[in-house]
Amino acid sequence: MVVNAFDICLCLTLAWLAWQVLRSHDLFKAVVLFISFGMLMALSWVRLQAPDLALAEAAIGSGLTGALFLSALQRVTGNKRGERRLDRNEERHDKRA
Amino acid sequence: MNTFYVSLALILLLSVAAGLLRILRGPTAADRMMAAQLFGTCGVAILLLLARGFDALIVEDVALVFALLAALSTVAFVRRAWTGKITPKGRRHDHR
Amino acid sequence: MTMLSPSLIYGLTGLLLFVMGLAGLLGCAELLRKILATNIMASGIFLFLITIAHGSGTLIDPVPQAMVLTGIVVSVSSTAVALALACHVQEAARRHDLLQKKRGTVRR
Amino acid sequence: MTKGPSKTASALKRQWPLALLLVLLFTALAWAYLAPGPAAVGLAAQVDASLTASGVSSRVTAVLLNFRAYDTLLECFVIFLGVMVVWSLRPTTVTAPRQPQAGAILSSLERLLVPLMVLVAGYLLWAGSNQAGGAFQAGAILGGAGVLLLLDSSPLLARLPKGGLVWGICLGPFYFLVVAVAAMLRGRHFLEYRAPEATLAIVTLEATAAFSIGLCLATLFAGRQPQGKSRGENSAHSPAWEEDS
Repeated sequence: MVVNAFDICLCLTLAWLAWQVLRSHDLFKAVVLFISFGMLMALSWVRLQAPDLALAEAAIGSGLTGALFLSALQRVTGNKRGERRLDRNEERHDKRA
Repeated sequence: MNTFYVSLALILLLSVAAGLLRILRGPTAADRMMAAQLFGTCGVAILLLLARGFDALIVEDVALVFALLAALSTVAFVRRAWTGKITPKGRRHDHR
Repeated sequence: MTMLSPSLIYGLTGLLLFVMGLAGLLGCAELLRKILATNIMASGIFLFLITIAHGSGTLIDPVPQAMVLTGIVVSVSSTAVALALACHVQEAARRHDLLQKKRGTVRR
Repeated sequence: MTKGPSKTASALKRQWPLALLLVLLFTALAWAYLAPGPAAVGLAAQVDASLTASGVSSRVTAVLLNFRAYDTLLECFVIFLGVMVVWSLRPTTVTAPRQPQAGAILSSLERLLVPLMVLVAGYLLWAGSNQAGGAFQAGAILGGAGVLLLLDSSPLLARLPKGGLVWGICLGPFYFLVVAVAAMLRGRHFLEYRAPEATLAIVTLEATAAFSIGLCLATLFAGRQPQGKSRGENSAHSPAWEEDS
């Protein structure tokens, strides 16, 4: 019963995270959400009794991929000085969407 | 299977899901990253509880790897994505 | 509350993640988000494969686990290559814009 | 969704035909998954039956490095190819602003974490032959250690010779080929090794593959070919990777 609730909770969070990654306006937010997504994937590998995968995903999904995406984000948006956007505006965009 | 540990893990998972809201609406980039780090810390706790709950001691190794590598994305954030400058008022103006 | 079997829950979630990733891949404009969507799609496929390996019986099939393990490592390296290419494309486009601006004919 | 014309559209927009198509696709996939049919027969029984001949007692490791070693061989070469692709990109002239020097917290974090990561990678490699763990996990952790060093622009990297890096990246895939051909020289098939000598082959393969995968992942993160000693402006202390990628 409890295990079932755990599974359902985990899966709902995973799907919701994936949806938010795709629809959030700010790319940085999408990347942070994707890092959390990788961490939750490691939990689901544990639940599916695949500890090998959980080890690999814990190393890759939470550490390496996050570093890769954050570094690429800096290269893509980092030196556009004029396009700095405050987060309040972005919040408004999200509400409207 | 130990129901007590698994239900504790479920409570932690729910608290992680509540922390998601901070990622979604956190006003600054640093807030979002710290919420993701909360995910990492809570994830270690959930893994340890699941290791006891299902009597799978190998999951403790997973928690070890998780704890070691979750810091990496924060370091990447600090070094690459967070070029905050100190404004004249002394507050660290947060922009990416 | 009725009990749902784990294979049902995780299998459907895997399929859902795959479809969502496909939507992002087809419907988003930015390169970085396309790469994120591809990663989500890959995670969905992995989840589905492992669920099939888990749900078939008491014995857990190690062959899909090994396949997915290779898949995870390959997907991180292909993500790195894709990100390098995307950054390269953006920087080249920006340099092209700068050149155009210097000549006085601003694009867009 | 009303944004200025100068900004490109960022997030997922509402596109009804695409959404409808994907909902149909999901329904079809879910129906195919849930429809009653003959139960899937896995390969678990076959793997268990020939586990003693494989030389290791972990089932996943046996599949990865003995029964389906072809996959792992090709996978090593895929990562190798990825590094070659990244290295062949011409560096653009637009460069990011230089990073400031790492502070005391970062360098002490690096000093604490990197040895621990190497230790855990070694442990996973050692434990991989009879429980979860193995070359990929150890390689990923080594790659994480390399990424941490790169992020902190550690002085350790300045002492890394470029030739050594290339050799280290080549070591894993080509040692795999050597083992495969050595099996042929002993009268077996390509990549066929059995119980007495298989353990040694698998352990050495795992160690070299983990080392190479770690180096490859760190190199992929660095994003481009390291500058050699000859091209830096002050060539005495030019690091293998300059910290402005």
